[in-house]
Amino acid sequence: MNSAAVPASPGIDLSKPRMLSNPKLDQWICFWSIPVFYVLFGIIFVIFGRIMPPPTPAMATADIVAFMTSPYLSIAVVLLAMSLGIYALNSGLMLTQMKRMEGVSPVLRYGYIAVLGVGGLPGCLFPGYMFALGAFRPEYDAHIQVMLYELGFLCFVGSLGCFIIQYTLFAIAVFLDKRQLFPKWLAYFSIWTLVTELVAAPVFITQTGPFAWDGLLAFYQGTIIWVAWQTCLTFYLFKAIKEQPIEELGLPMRPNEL
Amino acid sequence: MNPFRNLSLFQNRLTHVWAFLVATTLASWWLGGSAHRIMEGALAQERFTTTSIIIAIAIIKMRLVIWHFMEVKACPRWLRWTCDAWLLSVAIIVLGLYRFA
Amino acid sequence: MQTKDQLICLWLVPFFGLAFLFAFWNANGFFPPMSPTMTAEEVATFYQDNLASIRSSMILCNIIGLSLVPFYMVIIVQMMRMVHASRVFSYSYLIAVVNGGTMFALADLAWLNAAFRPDRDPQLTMLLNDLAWFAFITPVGFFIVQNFCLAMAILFDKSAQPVFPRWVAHFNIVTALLVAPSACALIYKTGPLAWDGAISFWLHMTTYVCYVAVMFIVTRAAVIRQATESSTHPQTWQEQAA
Amino acid sequence: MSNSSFTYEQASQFTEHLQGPSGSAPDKPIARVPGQAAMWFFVVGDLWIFTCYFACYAYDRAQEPMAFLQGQLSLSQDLGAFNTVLLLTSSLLVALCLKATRKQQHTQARQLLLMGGTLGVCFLLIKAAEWYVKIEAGLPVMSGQFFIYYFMFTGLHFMHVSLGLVILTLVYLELKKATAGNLAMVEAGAVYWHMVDLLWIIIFALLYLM
Repeated sequence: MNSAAVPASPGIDLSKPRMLSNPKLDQWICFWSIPVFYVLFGIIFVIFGRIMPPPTPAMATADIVAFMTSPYLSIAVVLLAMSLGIYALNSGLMLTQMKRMEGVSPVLRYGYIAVLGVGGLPGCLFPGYMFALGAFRPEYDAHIQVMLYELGFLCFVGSLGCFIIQYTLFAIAVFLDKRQLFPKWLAYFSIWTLVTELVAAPVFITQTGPFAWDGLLAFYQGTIIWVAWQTCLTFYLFKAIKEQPIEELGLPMRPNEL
Repeated sequence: MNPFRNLSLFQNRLTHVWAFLVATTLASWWLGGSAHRIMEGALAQERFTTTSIIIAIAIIKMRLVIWHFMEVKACPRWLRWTCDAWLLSVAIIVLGLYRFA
Repeated sequence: MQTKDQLICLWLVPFFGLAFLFAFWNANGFFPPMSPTMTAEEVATFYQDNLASIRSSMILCNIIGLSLVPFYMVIIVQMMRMVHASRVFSYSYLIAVVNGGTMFALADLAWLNAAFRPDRDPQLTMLLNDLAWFAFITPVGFFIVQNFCLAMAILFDKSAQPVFPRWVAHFNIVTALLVAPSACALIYKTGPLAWDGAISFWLHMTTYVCYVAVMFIVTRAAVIRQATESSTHPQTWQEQAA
Repeated sequence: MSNSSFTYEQASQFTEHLQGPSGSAPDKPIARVPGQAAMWFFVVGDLWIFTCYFACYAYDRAQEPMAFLQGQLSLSQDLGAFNTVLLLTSSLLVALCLKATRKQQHTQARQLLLMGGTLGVCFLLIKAAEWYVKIEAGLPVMSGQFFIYYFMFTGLHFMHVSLGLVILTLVYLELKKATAGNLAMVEAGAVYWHMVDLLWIIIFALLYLM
């Protein structure tokens, strides 16, 4: 890999005084955005929104209207709209570390960029807007409120495609990585995540039971496995940044290589 | 060329296991097929007996696959125990929930 | 020399920017924006009365909706010229740009859909209208992160000749902060934070237009500097290191 | 991985050990896991995830036994049993392939693997045909919980088999190279393929017979 020491070259001024005495500070900023993001995520979806754990699809209309018109729901979505972008930082860090893998061409990284560029919208922000719409205008007819409620939860629990490709690309990258930046079992772990995510596929056809959007399999199992996976991934990202040799930072980097 | 050369198929334990697995599959197939007959009476108790036998056969089959095909019988103790614990849990969970839930 | 294409992408900005301004000026109810306090019937009547202008403007917006993407890509290429420990901010910037662009496309499609069948149930027209305004005004999170990344990239730049001057970093942070309160348009129907209010709309739009104008000027300067530098200096870092 | 340094001499000792000197059971097991430890991590975890599905299935089945029984009767037990035999045979072939690999009979191993993989493909084709018939018969008939479980279980298993075929293909390519480092990979692939077999045995019992 890029084991060459940082060359003293006329284009680079290493002596610049800055808060940047830690050469990995950029990565650390992105790393610490991960816990920040997930704490916010919890505040938004669990405390304010009451979106997680989800209420049942088979709720009575009056209850749905009461859920949708809760003022806390709007606050949750405002926070979401302000902070969802942070996941771009998390993904950027992931890509930076994937770049270090050996025997992995950029193709997986580019796929990852594309998938993450799309992923958060159908699965997170769009459902948020559905809830915000209902909370914004309590005067909507009950049947419109019900539709918004369902659209919100179906998108929130049921949008799978982007994440499935994300887990696949990650698993392939870890399998091929000769450098073992992430342990092999994490790749297998992401296949479990993929499998448990797939089980959310029937949320669109059932209203009760384990495959409904509040179901034991479609929601709880998938969420538990995903949380465990995300925790392990975060831990290994931490390790990867910490153990990244200083010589590998910075140069040589080709200016046009993403 | 014969792909089975030098494998002494008929004295091979893998083949014996396989033959036993196929035989039990056919047996449980016959048992499960009798669901057609029980259907009318719908006797929960009788159905439970059949179900228990079918699950038991499946557990035995899985144990054989794990033991001989996956070679767990020669593995460290923790793996053998993990696999057996799993088999036992599947049996208890499935039959317990089916019977008492 | 990899600057000609960058300059082409840059010069698309004034062209499409004028088209955007025209589209918003042309559409009744967007400049100044319609009020969120309108009832469903009023919204429906509004669409019936202003069909031609809304449709023409929004179709124009639909066509040019993502025309600022090449501009942002020029900024990314300039970020790549900076001397960094990693590419982490470039990646994050790219993902944030993609997300922000998608939300604008969604807003535009919702407006067009509301205008497609003006005699439908007024509640549905209002729903589409609300969705469009939400998607247009409130997804500020991506803009914030995008600017944050650019600002950090500039502050972390170790080039002896900085690609962007340092004040651009501060400028990016300030614009992000000015735009941030617009997310509250999801709650308020009146006052400065409503989607037609002084902060959520006027400040947001003014900031954005100024932002694009200023970034256009500094990015152009950076590209031109790249052109002169690369004619005298080695092109790649490897060559530089050699 | 420490297993990649596992040599053929050790492998033949291991095989002898498995078989026993004269077919008898080994006195003391060797502390070794076939394939990669990571693969076993995956297999055990995957089995537990499936156990959660089975638990939900058993619970729901107990709630409305008649509806489930009716759904079950509309499946073809014969095709299911045939598919089971296919997978069992395929498993045997892959196990034999591993044996041949340990004896460094790479050509023979490839032949056996190819046959095993072909049976896997047959399994998928039959499964697809079964789905096709079911969907042609009309989805409204299959509105009950049972069919959601049916499609979920068989669908997930289908996915596992497809992944298994990809893995077998990789193993095949590895066997073509016939280098000494590939044994761990053949073992890992075999373990995965047997797990697919394992899952089908219990799914067959739960969905078709129970």
